[in-house]
Amino acid sequence: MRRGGAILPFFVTGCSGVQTMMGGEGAEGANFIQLFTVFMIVCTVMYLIVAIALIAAVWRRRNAALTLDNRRHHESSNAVRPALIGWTALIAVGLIGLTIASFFTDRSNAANGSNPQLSLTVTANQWWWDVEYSSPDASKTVRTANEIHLPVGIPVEIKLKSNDVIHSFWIPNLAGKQDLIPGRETDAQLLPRKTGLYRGQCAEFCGVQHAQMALDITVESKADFQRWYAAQLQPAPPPANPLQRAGYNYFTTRECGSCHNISGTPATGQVAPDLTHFASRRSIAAGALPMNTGNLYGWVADPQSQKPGNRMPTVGLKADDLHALVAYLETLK
Amino acid sequence: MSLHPSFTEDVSALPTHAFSYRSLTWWGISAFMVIEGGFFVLTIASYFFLMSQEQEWAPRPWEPPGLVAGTLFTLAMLASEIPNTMIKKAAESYDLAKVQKLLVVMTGIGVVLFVFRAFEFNSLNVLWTDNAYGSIIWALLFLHTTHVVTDWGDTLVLWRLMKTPHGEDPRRFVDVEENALYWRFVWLTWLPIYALIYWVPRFFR
Amino acid sequence: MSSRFRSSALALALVAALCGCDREERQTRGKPLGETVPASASPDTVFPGTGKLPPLDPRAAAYEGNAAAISEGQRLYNWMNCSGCHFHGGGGMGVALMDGKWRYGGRIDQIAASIVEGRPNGMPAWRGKLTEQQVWQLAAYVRTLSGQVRKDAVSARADELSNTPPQTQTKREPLSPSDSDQQ
Amino acid sequence: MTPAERAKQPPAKVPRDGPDLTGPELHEKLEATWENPPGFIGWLSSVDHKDIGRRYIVTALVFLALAGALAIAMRLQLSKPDNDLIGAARYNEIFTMHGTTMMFLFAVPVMQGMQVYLTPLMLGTRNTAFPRLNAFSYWMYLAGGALLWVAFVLNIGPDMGWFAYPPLSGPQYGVGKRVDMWAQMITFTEVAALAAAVSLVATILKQKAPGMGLARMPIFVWATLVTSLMVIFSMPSVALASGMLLSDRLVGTQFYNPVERGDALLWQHLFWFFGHPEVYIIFLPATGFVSEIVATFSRRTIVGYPIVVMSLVATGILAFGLWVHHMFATGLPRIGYSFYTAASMSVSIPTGLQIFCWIATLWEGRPRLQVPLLYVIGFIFTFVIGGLTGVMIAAVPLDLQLHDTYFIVAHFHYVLIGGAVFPLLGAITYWYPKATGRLMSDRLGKISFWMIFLGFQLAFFPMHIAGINGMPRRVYTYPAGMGLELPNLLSTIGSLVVAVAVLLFVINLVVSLRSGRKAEPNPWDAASLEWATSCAPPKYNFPHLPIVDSRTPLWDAGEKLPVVHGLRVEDREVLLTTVMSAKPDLREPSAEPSPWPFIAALATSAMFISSIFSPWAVVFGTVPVAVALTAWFWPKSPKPEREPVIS
Repeated sequence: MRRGGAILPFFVTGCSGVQTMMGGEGAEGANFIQLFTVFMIVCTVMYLIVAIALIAAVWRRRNAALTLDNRRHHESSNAVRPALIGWTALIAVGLIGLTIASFFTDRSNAANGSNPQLSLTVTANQWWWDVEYSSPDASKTVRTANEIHLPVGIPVEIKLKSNDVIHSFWIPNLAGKQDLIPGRETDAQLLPRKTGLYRGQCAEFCGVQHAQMALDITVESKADFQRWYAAQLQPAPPPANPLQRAGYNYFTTRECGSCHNISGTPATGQVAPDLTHFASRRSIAAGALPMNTGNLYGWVADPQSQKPGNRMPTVGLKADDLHALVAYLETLK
Repeated sequence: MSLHPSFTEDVSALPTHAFSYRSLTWWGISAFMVIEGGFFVLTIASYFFLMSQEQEWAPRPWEPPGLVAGTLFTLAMLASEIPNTMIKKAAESYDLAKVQKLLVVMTGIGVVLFVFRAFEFNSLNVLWTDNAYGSIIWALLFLHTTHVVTDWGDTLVLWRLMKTPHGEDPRRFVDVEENALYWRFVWLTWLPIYALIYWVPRFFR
Repeated sequence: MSSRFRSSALALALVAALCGCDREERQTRGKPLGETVPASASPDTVFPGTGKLPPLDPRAAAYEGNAAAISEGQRLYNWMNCSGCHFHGGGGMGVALMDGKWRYGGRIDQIAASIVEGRPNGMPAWRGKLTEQQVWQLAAYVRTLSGQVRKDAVSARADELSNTPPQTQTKREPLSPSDSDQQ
Repeated sequence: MTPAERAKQPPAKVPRDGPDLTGPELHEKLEATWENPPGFIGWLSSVDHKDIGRRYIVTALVFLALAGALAIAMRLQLSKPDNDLIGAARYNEIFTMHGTTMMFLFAVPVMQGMQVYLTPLMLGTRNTAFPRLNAFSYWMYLAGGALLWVAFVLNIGPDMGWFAYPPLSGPQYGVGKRVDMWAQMITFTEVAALAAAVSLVATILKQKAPGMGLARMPIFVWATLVTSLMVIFSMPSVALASGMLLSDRLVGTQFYNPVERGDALLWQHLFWFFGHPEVYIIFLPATGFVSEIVATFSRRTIVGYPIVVMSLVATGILAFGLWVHHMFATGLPRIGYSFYTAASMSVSIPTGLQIFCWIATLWEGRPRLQVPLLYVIGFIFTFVIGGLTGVMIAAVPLDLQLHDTYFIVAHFHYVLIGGAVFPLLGAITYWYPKATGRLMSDRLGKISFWMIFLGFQLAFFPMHIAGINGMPRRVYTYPAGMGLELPNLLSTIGSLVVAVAVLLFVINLVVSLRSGRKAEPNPWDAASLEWATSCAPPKYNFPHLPIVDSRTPLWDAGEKLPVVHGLRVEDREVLLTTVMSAKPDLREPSAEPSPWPFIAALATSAMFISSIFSPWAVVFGTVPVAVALTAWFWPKSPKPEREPVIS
């Protein structure tokens, strides 16, 4: 889908591709590349005209006499008027053409979202994403955080809300952005066309940790998606060994459970990310750290040095409790 | 000076003051009226923007503002245009004694208006902290009050000024005339605000 | 302007910067700590009429009147559902927090102790459920409900239903510890 | 004698300029009338537009340096991924201060400073229409800037971005006094900008040289008129928005609280209704600079004067219809998208026409490649890129991707630095001899031009790529492995080059003050009236006020400049002319120096600043303000009308 790539090799150098406008893995993202290419061509032509005219104008009489011609300082040659008319016409035609191209792209984008077959709600918080796959059947509702799984080729409608300040929902590989505004409900339509792992990020400044408010997107086959969904519906597995049990006890009776929820346990906090299947995610703390044991230790021990200013306090865990908690959290696949 | 002057036109016979748009300060006052009018227009735009968020206006259970004080204020405001026009005329004919007398009248009218205005704040039936409706109603009334206060202060100062030997200076009559112009602005802007504070909340619920 | 004027202005600015305002500084670094009760405040010491109060806990200084701490406390007040009983300070199931009457003491460390220990008749103990920092932040916020804190550290309202007069206008209620008998 | 009789009196017999009173004798008398009172108080009391303009420009350049230093700090933090040179909270303060300072304390004031300095000279008058208002404007600006920066130094500087979107800037999430400091700084700068704009509009409409009808005004004056009117129409919007924000934060109004039926988007509408014209308030004076410089250095009048003027006016009007394009991502009705797109793009038509006229002027003329013209050429090369990326982001489908990314950062730096700062640097070089009497070093000027031009491209072009590779704005760090390392490193290097170049420019400014080549009255052989008086101009600007009968008076005058005579020399007096055709109409007194504007500014500052802490300050604070204003407007003691007759 990298149609723009042929024309704009410069723009795609060095892209690893998880968070780029030049990905085009979604219908709207692909439309963007097409339209952007059209604009680039037109704008480049216009720029070259201006640049060449400017260079020629300065170069033309570089050796002319340096005196002011008092009699004729206001006269212009006959070429100015036709050139002006031509230039105006060129701008007008160019702008009309670009507006029309933009109009049709917009129509195409609007059509993408006309018939959604999957609906989810993303609620932004300082600085993480609360994700809920709603279903008329309450027992089929899945709640997760900082990750979205989407089946390929299926139009999705995402309802967007905010619990605090204005954020912006942006997965450049799939589509343009849409703000999440407290007191309003907005929505975004996605039509992913290619399986893959992408990254989204908050695009509206939302406070101290705006830079680390990302979102992992997995576009997968429909079968994979359904497998994932079924797994998400399960409650968290019970702890299997004494260490995990100690972590479970700490989590459910102490500070952690005041804010976090783990389905199937007494931890029912609703103000922080749902951790029921935490260990199956790709990252910790809204994309701040890749998911691995080392980062998990670092995060749980002192979240404030990993992502200063975020809402998770540094508890000051004893080493035993830390080991136990991490061991338990890693079971939450 | 690089070029030698060639004396082409003598301007010493030109007058040193004039009324209306020939005067420099008229342009300054007009510009400030445009600025403040801009404030009012934008506040009114915000009013309608916030109104569009509500199903009814004033939103229940809030009652629309009581009419008495606001209407009295409006009537007094309209009546004040009579002495205001007289003062403008008197200034344009350099009638110092009349200007001095009418400035006292205008200052007195201002005091009456303040009394009505105080009761207006008391009759809004909503606090600025209650909701956005209350906030914008208070904002409109507050904004307009600042204008009444400003022009009243100006009138007061002019009244004192015209009693000094400065009152003999023809240029001061231009000041008086422009003060009268500003007062027109103050009461003209009040009329839409009166409708927005007192009547629109009655019609849209 | 003389250079002396400029250098003295610079010196002033430096002095100002050195003794600067950290009352708005966000404290992001949590301090690792053990089991914590604000040390000086236990039910014995805060109960009215039992003698002199111990000196104020030194940790209070970092929270009392600190805008960032108060703001965090305000959020925790909602997050931990304090409003479920105390409402927005007006009281309901729980006691009113905006009237300056304190059965267990109205100093920030005394309030912190009340949060940690819990109190009879329904106030749960938050020991171990909140970190010490969070408790202090909550206590700092609770103090603002009765206007005990400087007005430039509080905000007029939160983005919620308007149910109290703006905090910036809250009158400072005199602290009166001994009204408990009447309640 | 009644006032009515007094008004009809024939002109008093007092000393007047004319054939009988000219040359050194006139100079001595006018100098005595127009000079500042002695000492520090006299310095504070100055109402000379040249003093005020100079103060504006110097102060704005200091703020440029401060905000530039912050830019360097940000670039160092972003030079590599996951850098921890500057923490998140501090970085947010820094970018907020950078944007706020550049927009409110550098760009608009420096343009107004240039306008205040140049407009009366270009119009051939002695001072601005409201000199005391102008002085007040400067002191308010200084106080607002000082408030913001003192707050920053004291660690209570704003941290929510220069756009201050609630709820982030609101009472719940904008913790402490940070946002209040920002919002009150807005009030200060709005008052300052509005005051200066009012004075400029009245000056332009009423104090043109006799014969200088609207169609003969220099294009820079046209640009000043349009931008001043834009200030008048747009600034109330942000002042209202920030007033509502302050009242939300301080007295608990609910304007932006969605739970109480307020709306966060109300802020965005009001802010951008100001914010978009703001861009043109910065850019249009720059087009004025460019038009003047192009004409002078091509040694011919500008091609298509009416087209350039109409373009200015059209841009000024269109600018008020475009604010929505800052809000495409907020979920506006889709039905309007194409309309917004077309409207936003249409503003490129007048700009395209202006660029045509400048190039045509160069084509038709005989360009001299001196430093001011180099900046203009650099401006066209750079600005057109910014304009074209502007066309891209006018298209909704493109903007929804590009919005709030580094692509936008690149776009508006191309527009604002390329479009406004380059012409400004050219203009400073161009008018420096007028203000100081000496020319800037040409060699140093060329070196710093090339360094700024190339350094700028290196700093900002890679930001387009960073944006396309998915880098959002206003992030203090970014992860490795997303293709962001190289563009960011190049940007950092480029920004350092620009910093060194700007330093060279400043060195040039300072050194030339002492050792630059002495300037003739008209060192560039230019055509407009400011070059008719000496470099630097005397306090009274012109010994005799010139008469104009073409757009290029100095090129058409020949050996002798036609002037009017008969103005008082022992009292400050200016000549008023009619609005459209500039016929002499009145001689009005011009304000004397006074410390009251300064005192009024102090009183107003005290009221504004204390209102952050108590709303009652609005009530009690008005008393000293009213006292100061009364003293300011109280006329000086009436002099006896009849003075000794001079022979």
